[in-house]
Parts: sequence; structure tokens; C-alpha cells
Amino acid sequence: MAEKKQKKFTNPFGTVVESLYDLFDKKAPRYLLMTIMTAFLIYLPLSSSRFTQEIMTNLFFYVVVCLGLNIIVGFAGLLHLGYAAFFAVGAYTTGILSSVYGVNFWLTLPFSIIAAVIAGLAIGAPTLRLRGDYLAIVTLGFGEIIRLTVRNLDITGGAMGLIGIQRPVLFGIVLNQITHFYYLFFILAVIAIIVSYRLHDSRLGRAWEYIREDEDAASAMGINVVQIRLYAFIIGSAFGALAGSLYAAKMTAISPESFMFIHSVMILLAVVLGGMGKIPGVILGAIIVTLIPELSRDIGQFRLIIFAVLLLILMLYRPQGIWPERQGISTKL
Amino acid sequence: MALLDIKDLTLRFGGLCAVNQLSLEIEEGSIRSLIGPNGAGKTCVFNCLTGFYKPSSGDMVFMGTSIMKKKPHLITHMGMARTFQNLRLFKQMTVMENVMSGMHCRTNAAFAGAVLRTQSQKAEEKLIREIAEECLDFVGILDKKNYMAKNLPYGDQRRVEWARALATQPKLLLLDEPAAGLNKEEKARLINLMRRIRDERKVTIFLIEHDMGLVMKVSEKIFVIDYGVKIAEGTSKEVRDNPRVVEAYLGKEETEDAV
Amino acid sequence: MSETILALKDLETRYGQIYALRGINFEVKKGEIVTLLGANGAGKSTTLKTISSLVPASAGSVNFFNEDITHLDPYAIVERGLIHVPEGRMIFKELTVLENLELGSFTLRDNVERKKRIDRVCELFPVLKERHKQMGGFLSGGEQQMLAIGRALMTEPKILMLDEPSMGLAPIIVQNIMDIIKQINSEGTTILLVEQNAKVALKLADRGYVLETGEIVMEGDADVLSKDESIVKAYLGE
Amino acid sequence: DDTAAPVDETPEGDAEGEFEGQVLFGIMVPITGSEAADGIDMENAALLAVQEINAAGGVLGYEIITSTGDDECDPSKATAAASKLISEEVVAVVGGYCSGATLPTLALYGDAGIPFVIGAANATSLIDENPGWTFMINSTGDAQAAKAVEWFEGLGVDTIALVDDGSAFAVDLKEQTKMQWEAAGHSVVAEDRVETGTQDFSAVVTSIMSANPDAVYWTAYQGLGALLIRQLRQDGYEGVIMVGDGSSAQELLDLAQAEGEGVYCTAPPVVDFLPAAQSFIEGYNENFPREPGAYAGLMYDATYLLVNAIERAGSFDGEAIKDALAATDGFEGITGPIGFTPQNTLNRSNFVILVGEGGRWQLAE
Amino acid sequence: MTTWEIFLQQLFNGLLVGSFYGLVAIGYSMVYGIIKLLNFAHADIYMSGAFAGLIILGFLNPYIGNQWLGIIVALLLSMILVGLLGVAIQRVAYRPMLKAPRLSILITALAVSMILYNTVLLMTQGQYKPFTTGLTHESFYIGALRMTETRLVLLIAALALMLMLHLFITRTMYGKAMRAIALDRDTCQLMGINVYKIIAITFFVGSALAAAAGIMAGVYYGTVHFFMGFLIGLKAFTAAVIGGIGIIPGAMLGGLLLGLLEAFGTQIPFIGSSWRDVFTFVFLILFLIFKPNGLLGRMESERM
Ligand SMILES: Nc1ncnc2c1ncn2[C@@H]1O[C@H](COP(=O)(O)OP(=O)(O)OP(=O)(O)O)[C@@H](O)[C@H]1O
Ligand SMILES: Nc1ncnc2c1ncn2[C@@H]1O[C@H](COP(=O)(O)OP(=O)(O)OP(=O)(O)O)[C@@H](O)[C@H]1O
Ligand SMILES: [Mg+2]
Ligand SMILES: [Mg+2]
Repeated sequence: MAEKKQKKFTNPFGTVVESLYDLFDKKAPRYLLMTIMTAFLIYLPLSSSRFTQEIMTNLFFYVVVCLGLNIIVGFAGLLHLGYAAFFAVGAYTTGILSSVYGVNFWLTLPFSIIAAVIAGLAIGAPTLRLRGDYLAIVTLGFGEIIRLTVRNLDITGGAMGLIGIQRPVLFGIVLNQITHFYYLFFILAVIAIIVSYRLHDSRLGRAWEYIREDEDAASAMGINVVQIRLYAFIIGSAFGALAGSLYAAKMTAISPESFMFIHSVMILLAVVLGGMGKIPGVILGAIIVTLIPELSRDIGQFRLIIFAVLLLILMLYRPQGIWPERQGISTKL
Repeated sequence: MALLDIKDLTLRFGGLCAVNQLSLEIEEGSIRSLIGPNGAGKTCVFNCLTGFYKPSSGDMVFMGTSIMKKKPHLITHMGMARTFQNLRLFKQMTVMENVMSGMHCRTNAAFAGAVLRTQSQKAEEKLIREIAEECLDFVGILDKKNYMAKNLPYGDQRRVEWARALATQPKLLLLDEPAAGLNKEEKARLINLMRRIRDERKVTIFLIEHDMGLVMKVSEKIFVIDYGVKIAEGTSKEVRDNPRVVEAYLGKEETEDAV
Repeated sequence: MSETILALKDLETRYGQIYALRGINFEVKKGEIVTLLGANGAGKSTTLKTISSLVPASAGSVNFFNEDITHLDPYAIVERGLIHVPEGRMIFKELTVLENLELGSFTLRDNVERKKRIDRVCELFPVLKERHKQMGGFLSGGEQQMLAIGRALMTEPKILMLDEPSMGLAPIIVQNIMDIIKQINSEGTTILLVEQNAKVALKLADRGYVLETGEIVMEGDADVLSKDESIVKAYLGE
Repeated sequence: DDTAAPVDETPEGDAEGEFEGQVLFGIMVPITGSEAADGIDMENAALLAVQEINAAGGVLGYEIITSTGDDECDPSKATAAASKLISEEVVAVVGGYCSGATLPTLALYGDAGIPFVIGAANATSLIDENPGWTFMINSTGDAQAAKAVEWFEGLGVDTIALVDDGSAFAVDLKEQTKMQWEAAGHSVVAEDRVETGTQDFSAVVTSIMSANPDAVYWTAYQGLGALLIRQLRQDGYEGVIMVGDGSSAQELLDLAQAEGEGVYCTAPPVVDFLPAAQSFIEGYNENFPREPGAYAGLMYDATYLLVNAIERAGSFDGEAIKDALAATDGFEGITGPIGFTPQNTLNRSNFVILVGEGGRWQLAE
Repeated sequence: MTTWEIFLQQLFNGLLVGSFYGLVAIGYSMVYGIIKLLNFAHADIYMSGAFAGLIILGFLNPYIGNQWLGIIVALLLSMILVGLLGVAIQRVAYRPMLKAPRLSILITALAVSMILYNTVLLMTQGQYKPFTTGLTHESFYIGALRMTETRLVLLIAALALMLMLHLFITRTMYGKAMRAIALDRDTCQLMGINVYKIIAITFFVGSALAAAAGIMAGVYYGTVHFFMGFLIGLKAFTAAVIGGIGIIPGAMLGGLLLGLLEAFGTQIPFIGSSWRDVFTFVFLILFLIFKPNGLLGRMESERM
């Protein structure tokens, strides 16, 4: 119906972009490009300012959380509006263990993952049978519950948050420079990308896609819908928790404001904008959402409006996301 | 003992009794049909068997085990596969991926396997592909394996559903109106295919269909239900001559119009 | 010979790169029953969808009472009296039978007239009267089909396009529906019928067209077609 | 040590051309987000100071230019903003509004060797995190709490209710007040909290009304404060109402309308009552289409103090500026004399008590 | 205050707040109901409505004063204005996206929300603005219940608006068409329903009601602020879900229920106001676990 009115122009820009994407979808060029990019990113801190490194570190952090959320939203098709709660779980687990009990940072990571898994199970197990948007509101509510709870409890430092989180020590070096965190988050992002790719091309990845496409048909094919979704929920949460732990170590101080609804929304935005389920798309989304507001800091008060307008135009122009999962006849396999 | 044994199966929606005290048996290696007027409760029987609806009472025994309280995926795991009355393909995925879904319940690689790419995971992936291709070949659309499912014509989409069901390596295959929307020629091929499935793959078939010609041609025994109650059972001739069946279902007109 | 009210000229429709219709021409005259035959994927449903504007035509035109309606919105086409009962019935599952019928006459402002038409439809399909408070989705397949046709009749269309009305119906109901189509036609509504069940369709129709991969390969009076050897072979069997 | 050097070349745009070069100051405040109003106000005050200083010949012969880092009152945005300023090689930073967002930046400025003068944020937790490079010219929460306790006692109040909005700063003030109030032998009969963005306070009002305290102390910002005051008074609460420094702007009374009469405020040195600040107010009104808010004066002082310290240090070297700042003694700002404790906090309490009369704040003392 | 007084007071407070929630929730529900969009921008429409009301009342004040007459005229004018704004937003940002994946349209909604929110932020420089009216706040008692004229009128007005909407929905074909569009847009076109027109009407009505709620909140609380929509937006969204999202009477009921729940929940000593929102959301989650389709929601029944 809407198609009737659609103008029949083919935009040259779109075609160029499309062919670029095709290039990236083939294995050989992809590996080549990735190697070049990796080399560049490893080299970058040697010749760039703190600000650049800070922004890039922030970007890597975003890549990790976006990929984590992508497992839940993009792969498994569950609308999650409270993702920030999961990196709050990670950040606070590390924060409490490290600042209150003096546990070594690296030892807090397993606890942080366990805490996220428990939280994921607690919220996922009873609610994953809910369909569609009801899950969205449950996760939204859960996000708010976590944020308000850490704000109201003493162990979490209340509204003032936790301070004095220990900096991690690696090979005898105290990680306290932005360059250290740049590399730390870079490594985490690379791991997240690899894990995402491998999950996507696996039995589990396909199962998520089946469920996303048609829940009933999937269960008729012998797929345990609730269990497979729970996997997505837990893996995605663990990604978030790990990122949260590192975030806590980098900031040395965390407070409830870092885990507000708006953060969940921005992460979701990055995922959808880039192209749900498509890993390079999600990374692109993370880049846009972190870099555009940062780079336009000088515009001052107008920048968020400009960002929003840009977002609107991008979305209208590419409704499937900038780099969507697939179009037309698939050449995959 | 029969492969599937349904005893006094009853399904109620509020006041409506969609399936009423239904009992029937499906012997291993047979092709059986279930017919009846629209709204008689045929699809409901399938939905109960595959765990989508929870029966109010009665019992269903599949391969010696009761499946009354089992979830759909477990029932598929036990060896029952189905197709849907209104196609339920994974529309945005390729034909190959659609069929690979059938192998899900026969494999078990999970997170660790996927991330670490273990030897056994790789072997499993290979197996999944092989079986899927074999099933596609069996129904005759291997050449379209890389098409997106929604772009196939209706008839081919139906075949993808069959291949997908076969890929679960079932003992019992439930087909819900597989011939709806197919033309003469395709119906003839469908009959042939059903026989091959039974003979070559040793799969028992339970069929719902409105095309009487097809039903009578392919199934040795037919069950007729109306308002959820079994009103007749027997060979095609017995059923056709049963006045209750004629009155409730076939009508006075000649009905041998198929095939 | 009565006047031509619907005419398709070189109509072409694409789904992305795939051509579903490759330039088809046909016409429907007032008071006729015309049937479209063809194998799966031949483009029958696409033809109806293009006429009712559910999918856009990529070339060619559709003329209705000498007006070009190719690029009108679907609702505007309905307002002109051309109505489409799509494949798969498409009734509103979560609305009651009565509400479904009322929506059929959405374009009508006059409530009294609406009631009158509902009564008339219920006369044709007594089952609908019995079930008027039931949710559409809980009707059986055959009842849903009757509802879909009844709902279409609420607009008192000039042309009624039916897409596979017999699909998935019990033999006894197929007969029933065909009788009703005949009756509607005899009351003055022109009918364009798409049917897999060629035998039934040709028995009902005045004229027929045969589609193959988006092109019309044969046309003629129904009784001529039903004796044509290739048709018998492909569609009627045995 | 990465000492920021002044930019040497003179830009083309400089009309007077008398300056030897330019020197970059950082301003870190929230200019977007929910706390933008006060942040923009603070930025304005700093800009005004810079404008005046430049007009008077700049600092050490250099023209001051500024760069604003928007912390959005959000900790992670604040570290990015701080990093931005550090990368731009600012000589020093003034600002700091939301305590929570300011907190994680202290270490960053410390690591980079950049002195940071905080004009508003005053949660006590900032003191613990200070690596030595931060200077707080607003009295901290405990000083304010002491002022509040003193005033309540003077009014003969015995039971109080404390209400905050869950922000780090407001909770800090509440905790301090509670501690000191109970230590003074009185009781806190109700503690309540509202979410930022709430409009309806009926639940809080009802629970306060049923606890019926002699006084209510609101420790957070004016927007919500005004709502609380209106709803308390409209529901018939007749006791004392006092608000903390976050609500000391004129805006509170404008918003509270008739209900704002008689409300007390523990305020930072608000410019309106500072004889020394009259020219500042005029200058502000000339340049910006609004009234200076609660922290404008402090921010203005922070900027002047920084320039003063640079001049005393005689260089733009971070270490030297830091030492000069620490050695500050009796610097005459418009908000009063400034000097620091060993912990780099203001060495006196600068809080005053205001009262709403005729829709304007008046000094109550 | 005695327990009985507290009860009465909170009952009334809950109803009043609940009716604001309800008015906003209706907009969420209507939009969700018709195009399955969680309209993030709706909270900002509420906020825009309050500001529109403030500005219009300012214009009207010299002519007809800023008491009830002025307020009512301002209310109606801004309802129309903001209703049109809603339609315009729908036209620009949502209609082109109707065929896109559902999450994409969520993002355009987010973008619209950010634009509205930041525009008002810029225009007000982030300041709270007094919503000055000529109403007095003298209170009187109905039994043990302390009451002001303003509150009583606002509650009645909110309930009246809901009732009017209810009649509009149930008595005309528009209501049926809206439900039908929610179920199947293509088929609606085949019924001769101008889908876009109905969607536009829906946005108009939903936005106008949110604007009404915004102005009422302005009148009641006396201040407006660019951030005022956020929390009530979340609450109204919750209310819509509790009532069964997409179901209009459900939204009204959900709003009232949530208002009452909060009013009484916060009086339970253990919960207190700092846990109020935790309480709300925990209730929501438990509620959905036990009643997954909301108060008035039906199980969607799909045939295999
Ligand atoms: N979820 C449900 N809720 C309520 N009633 C239902 C539900 N599903 C099916 N029914 C009712 O149960 C009866 C049997 O439906 P079923 O789908 O089994 O019919 P069928 O025999 O498959 O008919 P058809 O040949 O038309 O497919 C019908 O009257 C239908 O309305
Ligand atoms: N939405 C779509 N996207 C892509 N291709 C489509 C789409 N719908 C139909 N087609 C293709 O267009 C062609 C014609 O389809 P159409 O549905 O018109 O056939 P039909 O004659 O009605 O067949 P049937 O008897 O199976 O209903 C087919 O090849 C089909 O695969
Ligand atoms: Mg059926
Ligand atoms: Mg068709």
C-alpha cells in the first residue's frame, strides 16, 4: 500500500554503500580490512591525544555493550529496554568487591559474570514467555529497579555511589593511564566481536534466528524456545557485566546516574540504527552514537538536536538500519 | 502396539468442546487420514498431539510414552514432526537454513562449542548441512536452497515445510492440509512423495485433507470427525458410503473430482 | 453485448527484480462471471492485488468504468465499487462477526442502510446471523470464508473479486459457496473469480483466462475452455 | 610532566593585538541535560569574568580563551568532557556543578597536572577523592548542615523532616544534617525522597503531614523544591520550611509563587546581597538575558581566583598555579574572602540564611 | 492526621494523579493499538502541551483573564495545536516507516522525542517556568477530606475527557476502524478504510489528550519544565501496559489503578517514598507474570 506512493528513484549513494557492504561480506576482503583496522587501532594511541583515546575507549566500551545487547535484541529478537542495569550489575559487583572487600580486580570478573547470570535468570526465567512488547516494559522496569535499588542501599554507596575502586594491576603495572584502558577495552571489544561472529554462525545463532522469525514453528522444530532465549539473555547480560566491571575500574567511582534509562535507550538506538543482528552494522551504530555527539561538542547546546535530526533522517533513509542483516536473495552459505 | 494411541482425547475452549472423547490408533508404517467439516476440530487434534494445545482430558501415547504433558520441542525430539495449515516458514531465511532448523533437535552444540569452534562442533555443522541437503533433494528443491523462503511460489514453500519436517528425522509425520492451494499436477506429485516418505524413510504419516480424491487414493484408513466426535472410520470406500459422512461432510454432489 | 467495465492494459507487476505479471490484458463485462486459471505462482493473486492496488503496478493500466484507477489508493478503489476478497480470507480475527460486517460498509454513513445490508447478508448466510457475537477468529474455515464474502457484499460492489474462495473448505461447503456466488451474480454483481479448483470454476463462469508465469496464454468461453485438451490435461485431470 | 604551554601565536581576530598570546581555560559544567539551567548560568558567569579580565589586559599579558566541556551531569560524559579539556591542553579548569559527575574527573585532572577550581559542587565525598589539584570554593555539605542546624535551633524547632531528590549532592546534605541534628539532641521524624522529574508530591506531603514535624528541610534543587513547597502549603502545612543551597536561586520563589513567602534558605553567598557584587550583576544582566543564579557569583570568583593565582605564580605551569592556589589567603572575591584548608576546601563557612519576602530573597540575619 | 484522613486524602490524590496518568496512557495505548509503536515521543507531547498552554494562557490573559475561562480556552486551543503537532510528527516521522521493521520506527520516535525535548530545553534554557493562573488554593473540607476547588475541577475535567473519548471510540465507526487497523492494515484498505486518515486522527486525539493532561498538570502543580514528561511518560506507559496495551479503557483503568497504587503503596512504612518507583515496577513485573496480557487484554488466539 505505501509502496504505491514510493518514488522509483534509485539513489546512487545507496548503491555505492551497498557494494561496499558486499565487499565486506566476502571473507577475504573482510579479513584484510580487519587486519588493517586492527593494526591502525593498535598504533593509534602512540600518536593521538588523550581526548582521542578517551573517546576511542568510550567507543570500544560501547561496541562491547552494543554487541551484548545485539545478542538479545538483534539475534534473539527480544526488545530489551533495561540493558544498562546489567552493566550496573557488573560495575557494582566489581566496585563493591574491590572497594569494600579489597578483592583483586581480576578476581572480581568471574563474580561479576555470575551476578549477571543470576540477574539474567531472575528476570528472564519468569518473563521470557511473555511476547514482544511486554518483555520490553518488564526489562524497562527491571532497569529502573536496579538503578533505584543501588541508589537506596548502603552497600552500593547510595546516591553518592562507590568511590575508591582499585585500579587493576597487570604484569606489575598499575593500569591508571587512559592508554592502558584504551588497550584493555580494545581487547575486550575484539573478543566481543569474535564471540559475536562465532555465535551468529552457529547452531545457537540459527536457533535465535528461527525463534525471532516464528516462535511456534521453531518449537515445532524441536527448539526449546524459553531455554534458547534464556541463553541469549544470559550471554548478553554477561557481555554487559564484563564491560561494566572494566568501566568501574576505569572510572574508579561509579554512581547510579551512570545507569539511567537513557543509557539503555542509547545502546538500543545504536543497535537498531546500525542494523540489528548484523555485527558490522552494530559496530557502525556504536560508532555513530558515540562519535557524533562527541565530535560535535563544540556546537554546544545545539548538538543533541542536530544529532536527533540526523538520526531521524538516517532512519527514514535506511529504515532497515544502516547496515542491515540481509536483503534480497541471500548468497550466504 | 500402535505407534500412536489416542484415548478419549478431549479439548475444551471455555464452553466449546473442540475435540470430544476422541480415540484412534495409528499403526507404524501406515498412512492415515483425518477428515471432517470445517471447524470439526482436526487441526486441534494436531495441536494437542504436538503440544501446542493442552488437552482437557484423555491420553495420548506415542511410542509407548504419554505425551499429555510434554512441551512441543520435547515431542518433536521424541520423533513427531508436523507441518502447518497456514505455512509457517522462517520467511526471511534461506531454504537451506529453514531445513537446517529441523536438525536442531538432533544436535547439541551450544555456547562453548560455538565460541571455541571445537572439533565436534565442526563435525556437527557438517552433518547438519548434509542432512538438510539430502532432505531438500528428497522433496526435489535442492536447486533452490539459497533462495529466501518468502520468494518461493506457494507450492515450493509447501515443499520446504515437508523437507524441514523430514529433517527432524521423525517417526510420525503430521501433515495439515498439504494439498491446499496446489494444482492437479502438484497434488499427484504429493501423493507420490508421501508414499516415498513412508516406503523409503519408514515414516508413518497422519494426514488432514479436504481433497477427498487425494485422501482416498493415498490412505489405507480414514477417520472422520464432526464437532470433535468421531463419526466414522474405515477404508475410503466404507467412509464414502457412510450416510453420516455424506450428510455432514461430502454432500450429495459427486466428489471424485481430485486427481 | 453489455459494456466492458474493467479493462487491464499491458499490466506489469514486479516484486523487487522478480516479474510476477509480464503485461497482461483482459476485460470484464457487466454481469459476467470471469475466472482466472493458472498453476501455482502464475500470478493470479498478483493480478487481483494489482487491480485493488494492494501492490503497485510497475507498468500498464487498470481502467474501471473508463477511469484510470491504476494509481489510486486501495480505499479509493473500494469507494468506486470494486472489491477484493483476498486469499486466506483476511477477516479481523479479534473483532466480532457483526463488527466485521459493519467495517465492510465503512464508507457508508447511513446507519439505517447499514442495518439493512447486514440483514441482507445474513439472509444469504444464515450462519453469520447465528454467530454474530462471536469473534471472527473462532469461526471455522468455511464460516470465515462466508464472512469474508458477506463483508465484501456490504459495500454493494459493482465487481466482486474472489481469490480462491474454496481453498481449505469441505466439499459440502464448496458447493454451498459456489451456489451463493451464482446467486449474487444473478442479482447483478459482476464477478472475477480466481480458483485452483478449475472444474468448479469453469462450471460457474461465463468466460475464463489462463495465466502462465505472468502471461495470459489462453482465453475463451468457459464451456469451450473446459473442453480444451490442454486445459483438461493441466487443470481438470483424468 | 605535561605542563600546558600557552598558545604562542596571536590569532588574526585579535583587534587590539596587545596580547602576547592566548591562554586556554577549561570550563566544565552541564550545559545540556536535566541540570542545564544552572550549568549554563555558571558558564555565563565564567565567560563574563574572562571578558572583563581580557578587557583589563588579560593575565600575564595573555588573552584568556575558554573551552567548555559539557558534563551533562553524567559521570561518564564528565570524564569525556574532562579528557577533552585535558587534550586541548587547558591551563586550568573552573566549574563542577553536579557532585556525582564531578567526582571521577578529579583524578583525571590530578593525573594531568591541571588545577581545578570547583565553583559549586560540594559533596563531602569530593574531599576524599581529591588528589590535591582540586580547590573547592563553595563550603562543603557539613558547613551547610551546621548552618541549618544552628538556624533551626534558633527558631525553636525540635522535630524536622528531611526531603531529597536522590542526587549525590542532596543526599550528602541530608545525611550531614541528620547526623548533626541528632547529635544536637533533636529528632528527624520523616525522611523522604522524590525522583527528578516528579511533579506529584502528594505521597511525600501526606507522610510529612502525618509525622507533623516542626520544620521541613529540602536539600535539593529549586525546580522540585518549589513544587514541594507549594504542595505542602496548599495541603495546609504550617511549620517552617527551609531549602538548601541547591534551591537558593530567585527561580525558587518565582515558581513557588505565593507559597514561597517565609521560606528559609541556607544559601551560598548569593550575589544579590553582596555589596561587592553589584557591578557583577549589572555586567551579567547586560550580557545575558537572565538573572544570575545561585552559583554565578562563586563561578565568577573561581575564575578571578584562578587568574589571581596565575599572576602570583608568575607562570602558566600547573604545579606553580596549584601551589599558588593552595597558598591563597584572603583573596577578596565578590562572595567574600577566600582561603583554603589543608584539604583544599574553603576555610570558612560562607553560608547565609535567606528568607522569601515579597517574592524576593532577603537576608534573614 | 488520622489513618482515616490519610486514607481519604490518598484516595483522592491517587485518583487525581491516576487520571493524569490515564490521559497520557491513552495516547500510548491508542498509538500502540493502531500501529504497534511504543511512542517514546508521547511524553514530550505532554510536555509540549503544557508549554503551549502556558504560552497561550499568557496571550489570553489580558483579554479573558487567567482564571477558569482563560484556562479552558487555552486548554482547548492548545489541545488543537498539539493535536496538529502530533499529526505532523506522525506524517513526517512515522508514516514513512510503517512498513519498516518495528524497532526502526521506535528509533524515529526516539529521535522525535529528543528533538522536542532539546528544543524546549534550549528555549527555556533548562529553567522551570511558573505556570501562573488566577486560581486560588483555598481549601475546604468534604467530610474529612481536604479539598481545593482546583483539584476537584481538574479531576472532573480529566474524567469527562476520558468519558468523551470513550463515547467517540464506541459510538462511531472510527473506533472500530482503529481496532481493525491494528489487526490488519491491508485488509482495512480493502474495506475502503483510509488507513492513513484514521492513523492521523488517532495521533490527533492521543496528542490532544496528552496536551490536556500537561496543561492540567501545569495548573495543578504551578510549574512546567522540559523534563516534566519523562517520569510521567514512564508511569503512563506502565499504566497502559497494566491495562492491556492497545486497549483504551484499559489505559484509563491502568492509569487510575497505578495512581491509587502509588498513593497507598508509599504510605506503607517499609516502602516509603524512596522506594516508590521500585514498588511500582516490582508490582508491574509481578502483575505481568501472573496476568501477561494486562487487565483487559485478551489472549491473542492464533490458529496453527
Ligand atoms: N484457540 C482457540 N480458542 C477458541 N476456540 C478455538 C481455538 N482454536 C480452535 N477453536 C475452535 O475449535 C474448533 C475446531 O477448530 P479446528 O481448527 O480444529 O478446525 P478444523 O477441523 O481444523 O477446521 P478446518 O478444516 O477449517 O481447518 C473451531 O470451532 C474453532 O473455532
Ligand atoms: N511478496 C512477494 N515477494 C516476492 N515474490 C512474490 C511475492 N508474492 C508473490 N511473489 C511471486 O510472484 C509470483 C506470482 O505469485 P501469485 O501469488 O500471484 O501466484 P498465484 O497464481 O496466486 O499462485 P497460487 O495459486 O499459489 O496462489 C510467484 O512466483 C511468487 O513467488
Ligand atoms: Mg484445520
Ligand atoms: Mg494465489
